Amino acid sequence: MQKFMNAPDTVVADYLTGLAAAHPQLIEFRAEERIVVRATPAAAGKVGLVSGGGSGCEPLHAGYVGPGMLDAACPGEVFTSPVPAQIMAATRAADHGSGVVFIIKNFGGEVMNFGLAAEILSRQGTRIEKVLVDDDASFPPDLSRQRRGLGATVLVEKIAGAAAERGRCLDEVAAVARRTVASCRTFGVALSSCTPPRLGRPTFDLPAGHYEVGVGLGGDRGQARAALPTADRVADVLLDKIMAELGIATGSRLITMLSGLGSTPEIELFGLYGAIHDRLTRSGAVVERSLVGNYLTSLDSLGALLSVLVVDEELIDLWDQPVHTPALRWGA
Amino acid sequence: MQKFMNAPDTVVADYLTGLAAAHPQLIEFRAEERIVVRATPAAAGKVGLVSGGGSGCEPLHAGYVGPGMLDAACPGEVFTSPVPAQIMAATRAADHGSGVVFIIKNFGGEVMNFGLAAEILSRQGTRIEKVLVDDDASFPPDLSRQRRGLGATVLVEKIAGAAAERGRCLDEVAAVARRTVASCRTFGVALSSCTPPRLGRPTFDLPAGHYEVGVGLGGDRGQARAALPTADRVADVLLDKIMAELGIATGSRLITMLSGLGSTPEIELFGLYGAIHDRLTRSGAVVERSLVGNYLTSLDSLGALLSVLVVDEELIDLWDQPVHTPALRWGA
Amino acid sequence: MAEALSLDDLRRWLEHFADAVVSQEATLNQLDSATGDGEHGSNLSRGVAAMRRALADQSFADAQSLLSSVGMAIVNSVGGASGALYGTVFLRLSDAGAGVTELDLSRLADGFASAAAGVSELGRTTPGDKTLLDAIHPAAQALREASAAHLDLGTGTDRAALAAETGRDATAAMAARVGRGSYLGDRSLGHIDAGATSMAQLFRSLHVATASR
Amino acid sequence: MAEALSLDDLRRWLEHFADAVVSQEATLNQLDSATGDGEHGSNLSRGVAAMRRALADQSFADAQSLLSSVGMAIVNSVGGASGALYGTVFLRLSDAGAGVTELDLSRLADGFASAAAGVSELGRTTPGDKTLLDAIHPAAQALREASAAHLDLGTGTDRAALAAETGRDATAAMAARVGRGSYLGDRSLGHIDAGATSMAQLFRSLHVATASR
Ligand SMILES: Nc1ncnc2c1ncn2[C@@H]1O[C@H](COP(=O)(O)OP(=O)(O)O)[C@@H](O)[C@H]1O
Ligand SMILES: Nc1ncnc2c1ncn2[C@@H]1O[C@H](COP(=O)(O)OP(=O)(O)O)[C@@H](O)[C@H]1O
Ligand SMILES: [Mg+2]
Ligand SMILES: [Mg+2]
Ligand SMILES: [Mg+2]
Ligand SMILES: [Mg+2]
Repeated sequence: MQKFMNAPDTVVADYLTGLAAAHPQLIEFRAEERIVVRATPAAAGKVGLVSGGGSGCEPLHAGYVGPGMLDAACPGEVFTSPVPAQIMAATRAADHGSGVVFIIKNFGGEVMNFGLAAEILSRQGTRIEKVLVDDDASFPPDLSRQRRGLGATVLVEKIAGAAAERGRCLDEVAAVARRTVASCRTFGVALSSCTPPRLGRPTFDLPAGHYEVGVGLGGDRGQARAALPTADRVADVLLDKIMAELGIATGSRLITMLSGLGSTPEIELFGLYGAIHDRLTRSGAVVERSLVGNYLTSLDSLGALLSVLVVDEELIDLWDQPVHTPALRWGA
Repeated sequence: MQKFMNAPDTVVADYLTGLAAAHPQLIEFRAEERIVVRATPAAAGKVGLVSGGGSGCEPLHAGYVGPGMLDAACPGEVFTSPVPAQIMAATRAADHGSGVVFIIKNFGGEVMNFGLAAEILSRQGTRIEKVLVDDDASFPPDLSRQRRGLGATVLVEKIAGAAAERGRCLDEVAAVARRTVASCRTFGVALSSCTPPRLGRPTFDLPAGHYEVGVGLGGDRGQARAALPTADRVADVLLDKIMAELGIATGSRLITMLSGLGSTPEIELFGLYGAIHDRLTRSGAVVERSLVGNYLTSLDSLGALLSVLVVDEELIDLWDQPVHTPALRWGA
Repeated sequence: MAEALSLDDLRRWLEHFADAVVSQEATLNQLDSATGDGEHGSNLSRGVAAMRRALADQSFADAQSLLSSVGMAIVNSVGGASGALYGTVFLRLSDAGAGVTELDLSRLADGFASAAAGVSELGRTTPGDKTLLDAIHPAAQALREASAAHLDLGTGTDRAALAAETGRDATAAMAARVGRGSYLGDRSLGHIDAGATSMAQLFRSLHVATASR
Repeated sequence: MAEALSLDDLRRWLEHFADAVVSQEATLNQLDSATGDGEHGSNLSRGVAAMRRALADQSFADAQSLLSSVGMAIVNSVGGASGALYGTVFLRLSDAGAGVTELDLSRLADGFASAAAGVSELGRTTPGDKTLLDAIHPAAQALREASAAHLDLGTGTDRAALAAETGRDATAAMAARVGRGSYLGDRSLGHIDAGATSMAQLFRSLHVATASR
C-alpha cells in the first residue's frame, strides 16, 4: 500500500492533528470527543451549523469549520458515519442558544446516526433542524431515496453558514439550506477505485481505458462502467442529467463546483472544467462563480464530481460573504 | 492511460483555458502567445514579476498570476521550459516601466531559455533581474549547481509579489526574492512515478512498498530508493537535511509549506504534516504560517515536497499581505 | 442443563461473537468491498472491542441492563449503518430481559422479533433488500417456531442459526435496494451481503454458547 | 558530384532529420524517460515541425539565412534544454554559411566546431557529462580531421556520423553530470542519453543527404 501513513488505526486522528496544527488560528481538534470546533466560538445567538460523515472525504468535513461555515464537525472513521456521542458533542460546541442545523448527507449510516442524535438532543431541549442533502443526479427523481448527498454539501455549508453568520434564525437558516439543496445537482465519474487503509487494496478493479459513471463518495462504483472517452465527452456525461433536471437554459445563473476525488491532478481537472464551462456558456447560462479543486474526495480515487447550483441574488450574496476555513477562504 | 484528456497535444492549452474560465476576474489566457496575464494589469510603475517553466507542475505557474503575486506566467509544454518568444511576450505584459524580475528555477532548460530571453530583452532596453531558485536540499551545498528550484518558487513569488505591490524598486524586489531563496530549503519524496501524456506510461516503475528519496519536479527519480517507512519516519527524512542546513533551533521562526505532488490525498498530506509540525515544534522552532496542499506538483505523482523558510518580521509581513490568484488567496 | 441463557451464557455468546468478528475482520471488509465501501469488518471490530469494555462491568442486575449496555457501546463506537442497526438489535433485545437474569427460547424469540422490526424501521427496509435483515428476520421466525413447538434451547438456536445462514446465502441472488449496495443496481447481484454475514455469525455464536453450557 | 552541400542539399538533410525525429519520437521519449522526464522526442518533434514551416520560405539568399532561420524556429518551438541547445547548434553553424550558398567540408568543420563550443558554453558542460555534446563534439572533430585530410564530402560526413554514434553509445557508461539525468547520480549509468541519440541522427541524416545527392 503506497500511502503516507503510520497505521490504519491512526489515519483519521493523524489527519485531524495535522489539520489543526496547520490552522491553529481557525480550528481545534478535541481528540477525546473526536470533534473539530472553531478555535474561537461564534458569538452567542448565532445559529449553529454541524456536519459530519465518514472520513476519507477530505476536506469534508473538518476543513469547512471556521467563520462563515461550520461551527463544529464530527468526522467518523474512514467511510463510516460518526456515532451519536460524537454528533452530540459537536452539537454542544455549536449551540449558541439559537439552535443547531444538522447538514446530513443522504447515506443510510449518516441518516440513522444523526437521526438518533437529534432524537436524544431534542428530548434534552436542544432545537435541531435536520437538512438532508441528496443532490445526486445519477438516480432519477423517483428513486430519490437513493440520491446520495454529494457536492451540494459544500455549497450548502457555505451558504447556510453565511446566513447564520448574518444572524438569521434557525428556521431561516434551515430554509435557505433546503432551498440550496433543491437547486443543486451533482454527477460523478471515477477513473479508479480507492484503497481504504484497513482494506489495504483497491475497493474494486477497473480495467484500463474504462471508467465508472454515476459515482458518489466512499469509493462507490457507479451504476455503469463504460469506455473512457475524451474529456470533452466526459463533460457531456457529467452535464447531461444535471442540465436536464435543473432545466438550465438561456439566462440561468449558476455556481459550479468541480471537485477532484482525491488523486485527480489539477491539470486534468481544469482541462475538464474548460469543456464544462464552455457547454454551459453555449447553452446561454451564466456561470457566476466557480470552484475547481479538491473539495470533497474519496481517499485516493481518481475522478470528479460536478455540482451545479442555480442561484439568484440572495444565494450569490450569501456565497460572496467572507469565509475563513482551512479549505475555503475569501474576503478574510 | 487513465486521464481526463482530449489529446496529448491539447493538454496544456485545455488546462489554461479551463483555468481562465474558472477565474475570469483574475487572469486571461492569451492562446497565441501561450502566456497567462492578469485580467487587470497592475498600475504603472509596479515592478513586474514573471515566472514560467514546464507544465505538469500545476498550480505552478499560471495559478499564481494575480494581485500580490505574478504579473504574467509562461507555461511550457509538459515538463518542458518555455521558449524565449513566450518569455518575451510575458515580459512585455508584465513590464510597467520599472523593470521585471524573472523567477527562474534551477533546471537547465529554464536557465538557458530565460537566459536567452533576458539577453535579447536587455539589449532592447528592458531592465531584467534574474532570480535563480535553487532550494533543493537533496544535494549538498558543494553540488549547488544540481540544486533544483522547488517549493521556494511559490514562497518567493508570494513574498516578492508583495514587495512589488508595495512599490519597491527592481533591485529591492530582486533582493528580497534572493534573500527568500537563501533562507529556504526543500526536500521531496515520491511514492509513485507520473504518466506524461505523450509518454503514455509511468516515467519509472517503483516496486510496491518503496519510495524515492530526494525527488524534484517532472517525475524525477530521487537519488535513492528505500523501503517506505511510517509517515512519522518520512517526516524525519523530509526534515533532516533541511533542519541541518538552515540551522533550525530554539526560537527559529518559520513558514512551512507541504505540497502534494499531484495525486496525494489530503488525508495523507495533513497526516504527514502533523508529524513534521510536531518535530519542528519540539526542536523549539515556531511555525508562524503554514500551507498544506497541492502547491506545486508533478502531474499525477504521489508524493510530497516539504519547504521550510526561515523568516523575520519583514518576510512575515510581506507573506501576510493580500494575495488573490487562482491558487493562493487571502486578505481579498 | 437449564433451558435458558444465564447472564454468564450471554457473556459467553458475546465473547464468541467478538472473537469471530475479530478473526473475520478482513473477510467482512472483503465482502463489503464487493458492493459497499469495504469496512464492515473494521466497523464491527471496533464495536466488539467497545462491547468488551462494557462487559467488563460485572454488576449488571438483569439481562436488560447487560444487553442495553452492549447496545449503547455498539451505537457509540461503530458508526455507519451497521452501528445504528446492530445497536438497535441489542437495545430491542434488551427489552426482553427486563427484570430477569435468564432468557429462554420464548424471550429470545420475542426479543429478536422486536429487534428485526427495529432494523426494518430504522433502516426503512424489508426482507429481500439484501441487508442484515435477511439474516435476522428468518432467524427470529425460526426462534418463534421453535418456541411454539417447545423445542429445546440448543435445537432452537441451531435452527435460528441455520435460518440466518440460509438468509445470508440468499442475499447473493438479491439486488440491493438499500445501503451502499443499492447504488450498484443489478451489479450487486452475485455477492453475499456483508451485514447478513456478520448477523448470521451472531446467531451461530448464540448456538455455540448455548450448546457449550 | 559537387564537394559541397547546396541549399537544396541542406534542405534534404533537414527533411531527412525531420522524418527521422518524427518516426523516432516514441523511442526518444522512452530513452529520456530512463534518466530524464520522458519528452525529448516530443520536444524535437515540435522543433522539426517548426523547422519545416521555416523552410517553406524559398527565398533564402545564403546558407546563413537558411540555417539561422531554422535555429530560431527551433529555439522558439522546442523549449527545455534541448531547444536552447539545438537552436544554438544551428545558429552557430549558420555563421559558417555567411554569404555562401554552399557548405564544403571545411565550412562544415568550422561550423560544427563552433556549434559544439556553443553547446559547451550554454550548457556549461564538457564531453563525458552524458549529453548531446558527447555526440556533436567527436563529430565536429571527425569533420575537422576529414577536412584536413582532404577526404571527400561523403566520407567526411560518414566519419562524422560514425563518431557521433560512437559518442552516443559511449554515454551508456557515463554518469550524468548535467541535465535531469544528473539528479540520479550513478543510477543514470547503463542508459544511452536521449539528446546524444537525436544528435547522432542529425549527423547520420547529414551523411544520407550527402550520399544521395
Ligand atoms: N438501510 C439498511 N437497513 C438494513 N441494513 C442495512 C441498511 N444499510 C446497510 N445495511 C447493512 O449494513 C451493512 C454495511 O455495514 P457497514 O459497512 O458497517 O456500514 P456502511 O454501509 O455505512 O459502510 C450492509 O452489508 C447491510 O447489511
Ligand atoms: N546542460 C546541458 N548541456 C548539454 N546538453 C544537455 C544539457 N542538459 C540537457 N542536455 C541534453 O538535452 C537532452 C534532454 O533534452 P529534453 O528532454 O528535450 O529537455 P529537458 O532535459 O529539459 O527535458 C539530454 O538528453 C541531454 O542530451
Ligand atoms: Mg461505510
Ligand atoms: Mg523536460
Ligand atoms: Mg461499509
Ligand atoms: Mg526531457
